Amino acid sequence: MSRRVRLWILSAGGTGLAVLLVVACFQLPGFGGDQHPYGDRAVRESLARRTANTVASVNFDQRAFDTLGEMTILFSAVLGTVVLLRQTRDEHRAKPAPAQVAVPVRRYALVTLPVALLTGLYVIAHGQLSPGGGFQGGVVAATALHLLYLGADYRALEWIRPVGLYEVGDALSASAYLVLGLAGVLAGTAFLANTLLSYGTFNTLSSGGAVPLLNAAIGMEVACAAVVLLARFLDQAVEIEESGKTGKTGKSGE
Amino acid sequence: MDDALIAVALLLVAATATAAVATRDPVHQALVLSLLGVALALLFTVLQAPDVALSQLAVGSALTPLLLLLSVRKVWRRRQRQGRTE
Amino acid sequence: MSVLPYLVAVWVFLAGCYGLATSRNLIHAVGCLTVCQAATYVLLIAVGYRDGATAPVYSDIEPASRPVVDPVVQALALTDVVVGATVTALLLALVLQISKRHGTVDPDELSELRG
Amino acid sequence: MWGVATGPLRRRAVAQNLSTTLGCPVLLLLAQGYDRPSYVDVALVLALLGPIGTLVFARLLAEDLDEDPPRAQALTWAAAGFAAAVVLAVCVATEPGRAMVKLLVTGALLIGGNLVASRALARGMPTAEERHG
Repeated sequence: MSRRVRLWILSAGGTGLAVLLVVACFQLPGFGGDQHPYGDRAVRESLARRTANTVASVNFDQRAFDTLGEMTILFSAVLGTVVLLRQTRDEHRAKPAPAQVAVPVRRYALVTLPVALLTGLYVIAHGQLSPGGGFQGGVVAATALHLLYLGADYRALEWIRPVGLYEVGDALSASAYLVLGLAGVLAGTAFLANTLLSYGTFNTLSSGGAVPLLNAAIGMEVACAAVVLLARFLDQAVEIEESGKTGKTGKSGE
Repeated sequence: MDDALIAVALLLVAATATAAVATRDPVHQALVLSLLGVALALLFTVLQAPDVALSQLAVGSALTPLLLLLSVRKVWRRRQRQGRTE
Repeated sequence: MSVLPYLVAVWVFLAGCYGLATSRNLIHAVGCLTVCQAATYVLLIAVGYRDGATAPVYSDIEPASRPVVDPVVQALALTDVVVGATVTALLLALVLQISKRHGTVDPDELSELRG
Repeated sequence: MWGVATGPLRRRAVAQNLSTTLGCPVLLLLAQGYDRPSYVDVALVLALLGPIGTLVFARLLAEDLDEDPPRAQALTWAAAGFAAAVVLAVCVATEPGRAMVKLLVTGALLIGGNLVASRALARGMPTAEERHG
Protein backbone atom coordinates (compact mmCIF):
# COMPACT_ATOMS: atom_id res chain seq x y z
CA MET A 1 0.00 0.00 0.00
CA SER A 2 1.59 3.24 -1.08
CA ARG A 3 1.77 6.38 1.00
CA ARG A 4 -0.77 8.18 -1.14
CA VAL A 5 -3.42 5.51 -0.82
CA ARG A 6 -2.87 5.47 2.92
CA LEU A 7 -3.20 9.22 3.12
CA TRP A 8 -6.50 9.02 1.21
CA ILE A 9 -7.87 6.39 3.55
CA LEU A 10 -6.71 8.47 6.51
CA SER A 11 -8.39 11.63 5.23
CA ALA A 12 -11.64 9.74 4.50
CA GLY A 13 -11.70 8.21 7.95
CA GLY A 14 -10.61 11.45 9.57
CA THR A 15 -13.36 13.43 7.87
CA GLY A 16 -15.98 10.90 8.95
CA LEU A 17 -14.69 10.96 12.51
CA ALA A 18 -14.58 14.76 12.51
CA VAL A 19 -18.20 15.01 11.31
CA LEU A 20 -19.36 12.55 13.96
CA LEU A 21 -17.44 14.30 16.72
CA VAL A 22 -18.69 17.75 15.76
CA VAL A 23 -22.29 16.49 15.65
CA ALA A 24 -21.71 14.92 19.06
CA CYS A 25 -20.37 18.25 20.36
CA PHE A 26 -23.60 19.99 19.52
CA GLN A 27 -25.56 17.30 21.37
CA LEU A 28 -23.51 17.72 24.55
CA PRO A 29 -24.93 19.80 27.38
CA GLY A 30 -23.79 23.38 26.79
CA PHE A 31 -20.44 24.53 28.13
CA GLY A 32 -20.72 26.15 31.54
CA GLY A 33 -24.20 24.74 32.19
CA ASP A 34 -25.69 24.40 35.63
CA GLN A 35 -26.50 20.67 35.48
CA HIS A 36 -23.91 18.64 37.39
CA PRO A 37 -25.80 15.97 39.34
CA TYR A 38 -22.73 13.85 40.12
CA GLY A 39 -20.63 16.86 41.02
CA ASP A 40 -23.18 18.16 43.50
CA ARG A 41 -23.48 14.76 45.18
CA ALA A 42 -19.70 14.35 45.33
CA VAL A 43 -19.30 17.75 46.98
CA ARG A 44 -22.00 16.95 49.54
CA GLU A 45 -20.43 13.58 50.41
CA SER A 46 -16.96 15.08 50.65
CA LEU A 47 -18.10 17.77 53.05
CA ALA A 48 -19.90 15.16 55.12
CA ARG A 49 -16.58 13.35 55.47
CA ARG A 50 -14.76 16.59 56.30
CA THR A 51 -12.40 16.52 53.33
CA ALA A 52 -11.71 20.06 52.18
CA ASN A 53 -10.37 19.13 48.75
CA THR A 54 -13.33 17.52 47.03
CA VAL A 55 -11.14 16.21 44.22
CA ALA A 56 -8.98 14.28 46.70
CA SER A 57 -12.12 12.94 48.32
CA VAL A 58 -13.39 11.67 44.96
CA ASN A 59 -10.02 10.11 44.20
CA PHE A 60 -9.21 8.44 47.49
CA ASP A 61 -12.60 7.91 49.07
CA GLN A 62 -15.60 7.80 46.76
CA ARG A 63 -13.75 6.35 43.79
CA ALA A 64 -10.81 4.77 45.60
CA PHE A 65 -11.29 1.52 43.71
CA ASP A 66 -10.86 3.38 40.44
CA THR A 67 -7.62 4.87 41.74
CA LEU A 68 -6.48 1.35 42.58
CA GLY A 69 -6.96 0.55 38.90
CA GLU A 70 -4.97 3.62 37.85
CA MET A 71 -2.23 2.66 40.25
CA THR A 72 -2.12 -0.81 38.74
CA ILE A 73 -1.67 0.69 35.28
CA LEU A 74 1.14 2.86 36.61
CA PHE A 75 2.80 -0.07 38.32
CA SER A 76 2.63 -2.32 35.28
CA ALA A 77 3.89 0.46 33.02
CA VAL A 78 6.93 0.86 35.24
CA LEU A 79 7.40 -2.91 35.33
CA GLY A 80 7.22 -3.07 31.55
CA THR A 81 9.74 -0.27 31.14
CA VAL A 82 12.15 -1.88 33.58
CA VAL A 83 11.93 -5.18 31.70
CA LEU A 84 12.31 -3.55 28.29
CA LEU A 85 15.25 -1.37 29.24
CA ARG A 86 17.26 -3.85 31.27
CA GLN A 87 20.88 -4.41 30.40
CA THR A 88 21.20 -7.27 27.96
CA ARG A 89 24.13 -9.57 27.42
CA ASP A 90 25.46 -7.74 24.38
CA GLU A 91 25.63 -4.46 26.25
CA HIS A 92 28.16 -3.26 28.72
CA ARG A 93 28.39 -0.30 31.00
CA ALA A 94 30.77 2.51 30.23
CA LYS A 95 31.49 4.99 32.95
CA PRO A 96 30.48 8.41 31.67
CA ALA A 97 33.07 11.11 31.85
CA PRO A 98 32.46 13.53 34.69
CA ALA A 99 30.64 16.53 33.33
CA GLN A 100 31.75 20.06 34.02
CA VAL A 101 28.86 22.14 35.17
CA ALA A 102 28.89 25.89 35.28
CA VAL A 103 29.12 27.31 38.77
CA PRO A 104 25.82 29.25 38.83
CA VAL A 105 23.90 26.18 37.64
CA ARG A 106 25.48 24.06 40.36
CA ARG A 107 24.71 26.65 43.01
CA TYR A 108 21.14 26.99 41.78
CA ALA A 109 20.65 23.22 41.80
CA LEU A 110 22.02 22.85 45.30
CA VAL A 111 19.83 25.65 46.64
CA THR A 112 16.73 24.49 44.83
CA LEU A 113 17.04 20.78 45.62
CA PRO A 114 15.84 21.00 49.24
CA VAL A 115 13.21 23.56 48.34
CA ALA A 116 11.91 21.30 45.58
CA LEU A 117 11.84 18.23 47.80
CA LEU A 118 10.03 20.22 50.45
CA THR A 119 7.51 21.47 47.89
CA GLY A 120 6.89 17.91 46.74
CA LEU A 121 6.25 16.76 50.29
CA TYR A 122 4.08 19.81 50.95
CA VAL A 123 1.97 19.10 47.89
CA ILE A 124 1.53 15.47 48.94
CA ALA A 125 0.79 16.27 52.58
CA HIS A 126 -1.78 18.96 51.82
CA GLY A 127 -3.49 16.83 49.18
CA GLN A 128 -6.75 16.63 51.10
CA LEU A 129 -6.81 20.38 51.83
CA SER A 130 -5.51 22.43 48.93
CA PRO A 131 -4.93 21.57 45.27
CA GLY A 132 -2.39 18.81 45.02
CA GLY A 133 -2.05 15.29 46.24
CA GLY A 134 -0.04 12.16 45.82
CA PHE A 135 0.02 12.13 42.06
CA GLN A 136 1.36 15.65 41.62
CA GLY A 137 3.61 15.81 44.64
CA GLY A 138 5.22 12.50 43.79
CA VAL A 139 6.25 13.73 40.37
CA VAL A 140 7.59 17.00 41.81
CA ALA A 141 9.69 15.17 44.40
CA ALA A 142 11.05 12.75 41.82
CA THR A 143 11.95 15.59 39.46
CA ALA A 144 13.65 17.38 42.35
CA LEU A 145 16.05 14.48 42.84
CA HIS A 146 17.17 14.83 39.25
CA LEU A 147 18.34 18.35 39.90
CA LEU A 148 21.41 16.55 41.11
CA TYR A 149 22.00 15.23 37.60
CA LEU A 150 21.72 18.77 36.26
CA GLY A 151 23.73 20.39 39.03
CA ALA A 152 26.47 17.84 39.46
CA ASP A 153 26.74 14.79 37.25
CA TYR A 154 25.37 11.35 36.74
CA ARG A 155 27.59 9.69 39.32
CA ALA A 156 26.42 12.03 42.07
CA LEU A 157 22.87 11.07 41.20
CA GLU A 158 23.67 7.35 41.31
CA TRP A 159 25.27 7.80 44.67
CA ILE A 160 22.16 9.31 46.23
CA ARG A 161 19.71 7.12 44.36
CA PRO A 162 20.06 3.37 44.77
CA VAL A 163 17.51 2.28 42.18
CA GLY A 164 16.85 -1.05 43.85
CA LEU A 165 15.63 0.70 46.95
CA TYR A 166 13.18 2.76 44.93
CA GLU A 167 11.88 -0.34 43.18
CA VAL A 168 11.21 -1.87 46.58
CA GLY A 169 9.56 1.39 47.67
CA ASP A 170 7.34 1.29 44.62
CA ALA A 171 6.14 -2.22 45.40
CA LEU A 172 5.76 -1.44 49.12
CA SER A 173 3.57 1.59 48.57
CA ALA A 174 1.45 -0.28 46.04
CA SER A 175 0.84 -2.99 48.60
CA ALA A 176 0.26 -0.39 51.33
CA TYR A 177 -2.67 0.87 49.28
CA LEU A 178 -4.04 -2.66 49.01
CA VAL A 179 -3.54 -3.31 52.73
CA LEU A 180 -5.37 -0.11 53.59
CA GLY A 181 -8.21 -1.31 51.41
CA LEU A 182 -8.22 -4.80 52.92
CA ALA A 183 -8.29 -3.30 56.41
CA GLY A 184 -11.82 -2.22 55.60
CA VAL A 185 -12.79 -5.79 54.67
CA LEU A 186 -11.27 -7.17 57.86
CA ALA A 187 -13.19 -4.64 59.92
CA GLY A 188 -16.40 -5.90 58.38
CA THR A 189 -17.10 -3.16 55.85
CA ALA A 190 -16.37 -2.98 52.15
CA PHE A 191 -13.00 -2.92 50.34
CA LEU A 192 -11.48 0.58 50.49
CA ALA A 193 -14.49 1.93 52.37
CA ASN A 194 -13.56 5.02 54.35
CA THR A 195 -15.20 4.10 57.65
CA LEU A 196 -12.41 2.95 59.92
CA LEU A 197 -10.81 6.18 61.03
CA SER A 198 -12.56 9.17 62.48
CA TYR A 199 -13.03 11.97 60.00
CA GLY A 200 -11.21 14.53 62.15
CA THR A 201 -11.71 18.29 62.09
CA PHE A 202 -12.51 19.97 58.81
CA ASN A 203 -9.54 21.65 57.10
CA THR A 204 -6.74 20.15 59.20
CA LEU A 205 -3.96 17.83 58.09
CA SER A 206 -5.52 14.74 59.66
CA SER A 207 -9.04 15.26 58.34
CA GLY A 208 -10.83 12.95 55.95
CA GLY A 209 -10.33 9.53 57.52
CA ALA A 210 -8.28 7.24 55.30
CA VAL A 211 -7.80 9.88 52.59
CA PRO A 212 -4.41 11.20 53.85
CA LEU A 213 -3.05 7.66 54.21
CA LEU A 214 -4.08 6.54 50.75
CA ASN A 215 -2.80 9.86 49.45
CA ALA A 216 0.60 9.30 51.03
CA ALA A 217 0.77 5.76 49.63
CA ILE A 218 0.04 7.09 46.14
CA GLY A 219 2.57 9.88 46.60
CA MET A 220 5.32 7.44 47.48
CA GLU A 221 4.29 5.10 44.68
CA VAL A 222 4.37 7.84 42.05
CA ALA A 223 7.65 9.31 43.30
CA CYS A 224 9.37 5.91 43.28
CA ALA A 225 7.87 5.07 39.90
CA ALA A 226 9.11 8.30 38.32
CA VAL A 227 12.59 7.86 39.83
CA VAL A 228 12.82 4.29 38.53
CA LEU A 229 11.60 5.29 35.07
CA LEU A 230 14.04 8.16 34.76
CA ALA A 231 16.84 5.98 36.11
CA ARG A 232 16.23 3.39 33.39
CA PHE A 233 16.18 6.00 30.66
CA LEU A 234 19.28 7.75 31.99
CA ASP A 235 21.06 4.41 32.18
CA GLN A 236 20.22 3.75 28.56
CA ALA A 237 21.10 7.22 27.33
CA VAL A 238 24.24 7.85 29.32
CA GLU A 239 25.80 4.66 30.50
CA ILE A 240 24.94 1.51 28.60
CA GLU A 241 26.98 0.84 25.45
CA GLU A 242 26.35 -1.87 22.92
CA SER A 243 28.98 -4.11 21.46
CA GLY A 244 28.37 -2.65 18.04
CA LYS A 245 26.90 -5.49 15.97
CA THR A 246 23.30 -5.41 17.07
CA GLY A 247 22.22 -3.07 14.31
CA LYS A 248 23.07 -5.49 11.54
CA THR A 249 21.26 -8.54 12.85
CA GLY A 250 17.99 -6.71 12.41
CA LYS A 251 18.48 -6.21 8.71
CA SER A 252 18.74 -9.92 7.95
CA GLY A 253 15.23 -10.24 9.35
CA GLU A 254 14.68 -11.69 12.78
CA MET B 1 -14.14 38.53 31.36
CA ASP B 2 -14.11 34.85 32.29
CA ASP B 3 -15.34 33.87 28.86
CA ALA B 4 -12.65 35.93 27.14
CA LEU B 5 -9.92 34.35 29.28
CA ILE B 6 -11.22 30.86 28.56
CA ALA B 7 -11.40 31.56 24.84
CA VAL B 8 -7.83 32.91 24.78
CA ALA B 9 -6.52 29.90 26.72
CA LEU B 10 -8.42 27.49 24.46
CA LEU B 11 -7.04 29.06 21.30
CA LEU B 12 -3.56 29.01 22.82
CA VAL B 13 -3.88 25.28 23.49
CA ALA B 14 -5.23 24.61 19.99
CA ALA B 15 -2.37 26.58 18.39
CA THR B 16 0.35 24.93 20.49
CA ALA B 17 -1.06 21.46 19.89
CA THR B 18 -1.11 22.07 16.14
CA ALA B 19 2.47 23.33 16.31
CA ALA B 20 3.49 20.25 18.31
CA VAL B 21 2.06 17.95 15.65
CA ALA B 22 3.52 19.97 12.78
CA THR B 23 7.01 19.93 14.28
CA ARG B 24 8.62 16.85 12.78
CA ASP B 25 11.94 16.85 14.58
CA PRO B 26 11.50 15.11 17.95
CA VAL B 27 13.91 17.48 19.74
CA HIS B 28 12.02 20.56 18.59
CA GLN B 29 8.79 18.75 19.35
CA ALA B 30 9.89 18.18 22.94
CA LEU B 31 10.31 21.95 23.33
CA VAL B 32 6.87 22.61 21.86
CA LEU B 33 5.36 19.91 24.08
CA SER B 34 6.69 21.61 27.18
CA LEU B 35 5.05 24.82 25.93
CA LEU B 36 1.86 22.82 25.45
CA GLY B 37 2.11 21.69 29.06
CA VAL B 38 2.24 25.29 30.29
CA ALA B 39 -0.62 26.30 27.99
CA LEU B 40 -2.76 23.40 29.24
CA ALA B 41 -1.98 24.35 32.84
CA LEU B 42 -3.15 27.90 32.15
CA LEU B 43 -6.33 26.57 30.54
CA PHE B 44 -7.08 24.28 33.47
CA THR B 45 -6.53 27.10 35.94
CA VAL B 46 -8.92 29.29 33.99
CA LEU B 47 -11.43 26.42 33.96
CA GLN B 48 -11.12 26.25 37.77
CA ALA B 49 -9.26 22.95 37.93
CA PRO B 50 -6.06 23.76 39.86
CA ASP B 51 -5.52 20.09 40.75
CA VAL B 52 -5.34 19.09 37.13
CA ALA B 53 -3.21 22.13 36.31
CA LEU B 54 -0.73 21.09 38.98
CA SER B 55 -0.66 17.56 37.66
CA GLN B 56 -0.13 18.75 34.09
CA LEU B 57 2.67 21.11 35.12
CA ALA B 58 4.46 18.46 37.16
CA VAL B 59 4.40 16.04 34.25
CA GLY B 60 4.57 18.33 31.25
CA SER B 61 7.29 20.81 32.16
CA ALA B 62 10.14 18.48 33.08
CA LEU B 63 9.30 14.77 33.07
CA THR B 64 7.96 14.19 29.56
CA PRO B 65 10.54 16.38 27.77
CA LEU B 66 13.32 14.68 29.71
CA LEU B 67 12.08 11.22 28.70
CA LEU B 68 11.71 12.29 25.06
CA LEU B 69 15.16 13.86 24.92
CA LEU B 70 16.80 10.84 26.53
CA SER B 71 15.19 8.55 23.96
CA VAL B 72 16.31 10.80 21.13
CA ARG B 73 19.84 10.79 22.47
CA LYS B 74 19.91 7.01 22.82
CA VAL B 75 18.71 6.49 19.25
CA TRP B 76 21.13 9.10 17.97
CA ARG B 77 24.09 7.52 19.76
CA ARG B 78 23.22 4.11 18.38
CA ARG B 79 23.08 5.50 14.87
CA GLN B 80 26.45 7.19 15.33
CA ARG B 81 28.04 3.96 16.44
CA GLN B 82 26.54 2.10 13.50
CA GLY B 83 27.97 4.70 11.20
CA ARG B 84 31.39 4.02 12.69
CA THR B 85 31.29 0.22 12.61
CA GLU B 86 29.92 -0.15 9.10
CA MET C 1 -19.01 29.99 23.14
CA SER C 2 -21.18 27.11 24.32
CA VAL C 3 -19.46 24.55 22.06
CA LEU C 4 -16.05 26.18 21.48
CA PRO C 5 -14.19 24.10 24.13
CA TYR C 6 -15.59 20.85 22.74
CA LEU C 7 -14.61 21.87 19.23
CA VAL C 8 -11.10 22.72 20.41
CA ALA C 9 -10.86 19.27 22.02
CA VAL C 10 -12.00 17.67 18.75
CA TRP C 11 -9.48 19.73 16.78
CA VAL C 12 -6.61 18.84 19.08
CA PHE C 13 -7.58 15.16 18.97
CA LEU C 14 -7.80 15.07 15.17
CA ALA C 15 -4.52 16.97 14.83
CA GLY C 16 -2.86 14.43 17.12
CA CYS C 17 -4.32 11.54 15.10
CA TYR C 18 -3.11 13.08 11.85
CA GLY C 19 0.39 13.48 13.25
CA LEU C 20 0.30 9.92 14.56
CA ALA C 21 -0.66 8.51 11.17
CA THR C 22 1.77 10.49 9.04
CA SER C 23 4.72 10.39 11.42
CA ARG C 24 8.06 9.24 10.04
CA ASN C 25 9.68 8.87 13.44
CA LEU C 26 8.32 6.74 16.26
CA ILE C 27 9.50 9.19 18.93
CA HIS C 28 7.56 11.92 17.15
CA ALA C 29 4.55 9.58 17.05
CA VAL C 30 4.70 9.16 20.81
CA GLY C 31 4.74 12.96 21.13
CA CYS C 32 1.62 13.12 18.96
CA LEU C 33 -0.04 10.57 21.21
CA THR C 34 0.48 12.87 24.19
CA VAL C 35 -1.28 15.59 22.17
CA CYS C 36 -4.23 13.20 21.72
CA GLN C 37 -4.24 12.60 25.47
CA ALA C 38 -4.33 16.35 26.07
CA ALA C 39 -7.51 16.52 23.99
CA THR C 40 -9.29 14.13 26.34
CA TYR C 41 -8.32 16.23 29.35
CA VAL C 42 -9.63 19.38 27.69
CA LEU C 43 -12.92 17.62 26.91
CA LEU C 44 -13.32 16.25 30.44
CA ILE C 45 -12.58 19.53 32.18
CA ALA C 46 -14.81 21.43 29.77
CA VAL C 47 -17.73 19.11 30.53
CA GLY C 48 -17.35 19.80 34.24
CA TYR C 49 -17.18 23.59 34.00
CA ARG C 50 -19.95 25.77 35.38
CA ASP C 51 -20.31 29.48 34.64
CA GLY C 52 -19.11 31.74 37.44
CA ALA C 53 -18.10 28.82 39.64
CA THR C 54 -14.84 28.19 41.44
CA ALA C 55 -12.72 25.15 42.26
CA PRO C 56 -14.25 22.60 44.67
CA VAL C 57 -11.48 23.14 47.23
CA TYR C 58 -12.64 24.42 50.58
CA SER C 59 -9.35 25.16 52.27
CA ASP C 60 -9.68 28.91 51.69
CA ILE C 61 -13.41 29.51 51.14
CA GLU C 62 -16.49 28.78 53.18
CA PRO C 63 -18.42 25.68 52.09
CA ALA C 64 -21.52 26.51 50.04
CA SER C 65 -20.53 30.18 49.79
CA ARG C 66 -19.77 29.98 46.07
CA PRO C 67 -20.91 27.60 43.32
CA VAL C 68 -18.26 25.02 42.42
CA VAL C 69 -17.37 23.10 39.29
CA ASP C 70 -17.69 19.31 38.96
CA PRO C 71 -14.95 17.52 40.98
CA VAL C 72 -15.61 14.08 39.48
CA VAL C 73 -14.23 14.84 36.02
CA GLN C 74 -11.28 16.67 37.57
CA ALA C 75 -10.40 13.59 39.59
CA LEU C 76 -10.57 11.48 36.42
CA ALA C 77 -8.34 13.86 34.48
CA LEU C 78 -5.78 14.36 37.21
CA THR C 79 -5.02 10.70 37.76
CA ASP C 80 -4.90 10.15 34.06
CA VAL C 81 -2.34 12.90 33.47
CA VAL C 82 0.24 11.19 35.65
CA VAL C 83 -0.60 7.65 34.61
CA GLY C 84 -0.53 8.78 30.97
CA ALA C 85 3.03 10.00 31.45
CA THR C 86 4.18 6.59 32.67
CA VAL C 87 2.45 4.93 29.75
CA THR C 88 4.33 7.36 27.49
CA ALA C 89 7.52 6.15 29.14
CA LEU C 90 6.53 2.55 28.41
CA LEU C 91 5.96 3.41 24.75
CA LEU C 92 9.32 5.17 24.55
CA ALA C 93 10.94 2.07 26.03
CA LEU C 94 9.29 0.03 23.26
CA VAL C 95 10.63 2.50 20.70
CA LEU C 96 14.12 2.08 22.11
CA GLN C 97 13.79 -1.70 21.82
CA ILE C 98 12.61 -1.37 18.22
CA SER C 99 15.51 0.87 17.35
CA LYS C 100 17.86 -1.65 18.93
CA ARG C 101 16.45 -4.67 17.10
CA HIS C 102 15.94 -3.04 13.72
CA GLY C 103 18.27 -0.08 13.70
CA THR C 104 15.56 2.35 12.64
CA VAL C 105 12.72 4.35 14.14
CA ASP C 106 10.87 4.97 10.87
CA PRO C 107 7.61 2.97 10.80
CA ASP C 108 7.72 2.69 6.99
CA GLU C 109 11.14 1.06 7.00
CA LEU C 110 9.94 -1.22 9.75
CA SER C 111 7.08 -2.61 7.69
CA GLU C 112 9.48 -3.22 4.81
CA LEU C 113 11.73 -5.20 7.14
CA ARG C 114 8.93 -7.47 8.11
CA GLY C 115 8.30 -8.15 4.42
CA MET D 1 6.03 35.21 21.73
CA TRP D 2 4.02 32.03 21.12
CA GLY D 3 4.88 32.28 17.46
CA VAL D 4 8.39 31.29 18.46
CA ALA D 5 7.29 27.68 18.21
CA THR D 6 8.98 27.92 14.83
CA GLY D 7 12.50 28.92 13.94
CA PRO D 8 15.94 27.68 14.89
CA LEU D 9 16.64 25.69 18.02
CA ARG D 10 18.06 28.54 20.04
CA ARG D 11 14.98 30.70 19.53
CA ARG D 12 12.78 27.84 20.66
CA ALA D 13 14.83 27.24 23.77
CA VAL D 14 14.65 30.90 24.76
CA ALA D 15 10.92 30.88 24.11
CA GLN D 16 10.49 27.85 26.33
CA ASN D 17 12.30 29.67 29.11
CA LEU D 18 10.20 32.79 28.60
CA SER D 19 6.98 30.80 28.72
CA THR D 20 7.77 29.96 32.35
CA THR D 21 8.67 33.52 33.22
CA LEU D 22 5.48 34.89 31.73
CA GLY D 23 3.15 32.01 32.62
CA CYS D 24 3.95 32.12 36.31
CA PRO D 25 2.97 35.79 36.87
CA VAL D 26 -0.20 35.15 34.89
CA LEU D 27 -1.03 32.29 37.26
CA LEU D 28 -0.36 34.55 40.27
CA LEU D 29 -2.61 37.22 38.82
CA LEU D 30 -5.32 34.62 38.17
CA ALA D 31 -5.09 33.43 41.79
CA GLN D 32 -5.52 37.03 42.88
CA GLY D 33 -8.30 37.66 40.40
CA TYR D 34 -10.32 34.61 41.45
CA ASP D 35 -9.64 35.46 45.10
CA ARG D 36 -8.32 31.93 45.74
CA PRO D 37 -4.96 31.89 47.58
CA SER D 38 -4.72 28.13 47.12
CA TYR D 39 -4.14 28.61 43.38
CA VAL D 40 -0.70 29.98 44.26
CA ASP D 41 0.49 26.37 44.59
CA VAL D 42 0.24 26.00 40.84
CA ALA D 43 2.44 29.05 40.30
CA LEU D 44 4.90 27.74 42.88
CA VAL D 45 5.27 24.42 41.09
CA LEU D 46 5.67 26.16 37.73
CA ALA D 47 8.35 28.48 39.16
CA LEU D 48 10.13 25.40 40.48
CA LEU D 49 9.88 23.06 37.51
CA GLY D 50 10.03 25.51 34.62
CA PRO D 51 13.74 26.35 35.07
CA ILE D 52 14.47 22.65 35.68
CA GLY D 53 12.91 21.90 32.32
CA THR D 54 15.01 24.59 30.64
CA LEU D 55 18.16 23.28 32.32
CA VAL D 56 17.32 19.81 31.03
CA PHE D 57 17.22 21.19 27.52
CA ALA D 58 20.41 23.17 28.12
CA ARG D 59 22.17 20.04 29.33
CA LEU D 60 21.03 17.55 26.75
CA LEU D 61 21.19 19.87 23.77
CA ALA D 62 24.52 21.38 24.79
CA GLU D 63 26.37 20.61 21.56
CA ASP D 64 23.57 21.89 19.33
CA LEU D 65 23.26 25.07 21.33
CA ASP D 66 27.01 25.59 21.38
CA GLU D 67 27.05 26.13 17.64
CA ASP D 68 25.05 29.32 17.90
CA PRO D 69 24.36 30.25 21.49
CA PRO D 70 21.09 32.07 21.96
CA ARG D 71 21.44 35.60 23.24
CA ALA D 72 18.36 37.22 24.61
CA GLN D 73 19.63 39.24 27.53
CA ALA D 74 17.29 42.17 27.03
CA LEU D 75 14.25 39.93 26.69
CA THR D 76 15.20 37.89 29.74
CA TRP D 77 15.69 40.92 31.93
CA ALA D 78 12.44 42.43 30.72
CA ALA D 79 10.56 39.24 31.54
CA ALA D 80 12.26 38.97 34.93
CA GLY D 81 11.35 42.59 35.66
CA PHE D 82 7.74 41.90 34.72
CA ALA D 83 7.69 38.85 37.00
CA ALA D 84 9.20 40.85 39.88
CA ALA D 85 6.67 43.63 39.43
CA VAL D 86 3.76 41.18 39.47
CA VAL D 87 5.09 39.35 42.53
CA LEU D 88 5.53 42.63 44.39
CA ALA D 89 2.07 43.84 43.41
CA VAL D 90 0.45 40.61 44.57
CA CYS D 91 2.49 40.73 47.77
CA VAL D 92 1.19 44.20 48.52
CA ALA D 93 -2.34 42.95 47.99
CA THR D 94 -2.00 40.06 50.46
CA GLU D 95 -1.60 40.56 54.16
CA PRO D 96 1.65 39.32 55.75
CA GLY D 97 1.75 35.72 56.87
CA ARG D 98 2.25 32.27 55.40
CA ALA D 99 0.72 33.26 52.09
CA MET D 100 3.22 36.10 51.76
CA VAL D 101 6.16 33.79 52.44
CA LYS D 102 4.89 31.40 49.78
CA LEU D 103 4.62 34.25 47.32
CA LEU D 104 8.13 35.47 48.05
CA VAL D 105 9.54 31.95 47.65
CA THR D 106 7.73 31.67 44.34
CA GLY D 107 9.11 34.97 43.18
CA ALA D 108 12.66 34.20 44.22
CA LEU D 109 12.60 30.78 42.60
CA LEU D 110 11.09 32.17 39.44
CA ILE D 111 13.50 35.03 38.93
CA GLY D 112 16.60 33.17 40.08
CA GLY D 113 15.74 30.12 38.03
CA ASN D 114 14.96 32.16 34.98
CA LEU D 115 18.22 34.06 35.08
CA VAL D 116 20.31 30.94 35.70
CA ALA D 117 18.52 29.02 32.96
CA SER D 118 18.91 31.87 30.52
CA ARG D 119 22.62 32.10 31.24
CA ALA D 120 22.98 28.35 30.95
CA LEU D 121 21.45 28.58 27.50
CA ALA D 122 23.66 31.50 26.53
CA ARG D 123 26.85 29.85 27.82
CA GLY D 124 27.90 33.03 29.57
CA MET D 125 29.38 30.94 32.37
CA PRO D 126 32.75 30.79 34.11
CA THR D 127 33.36 27.16 33.13
CA ALA D 128 32.31 25.94 29.74
CA GLU D 129 29.97 22.99 29.89
CA GLU D 130 31.04 19.85 28.17
CA ARG D 131 28.86 17.25 26.61
CA HIS D 132 28.09 14.48 28.98
CA GLY D 133 28.48 10.76 28.41
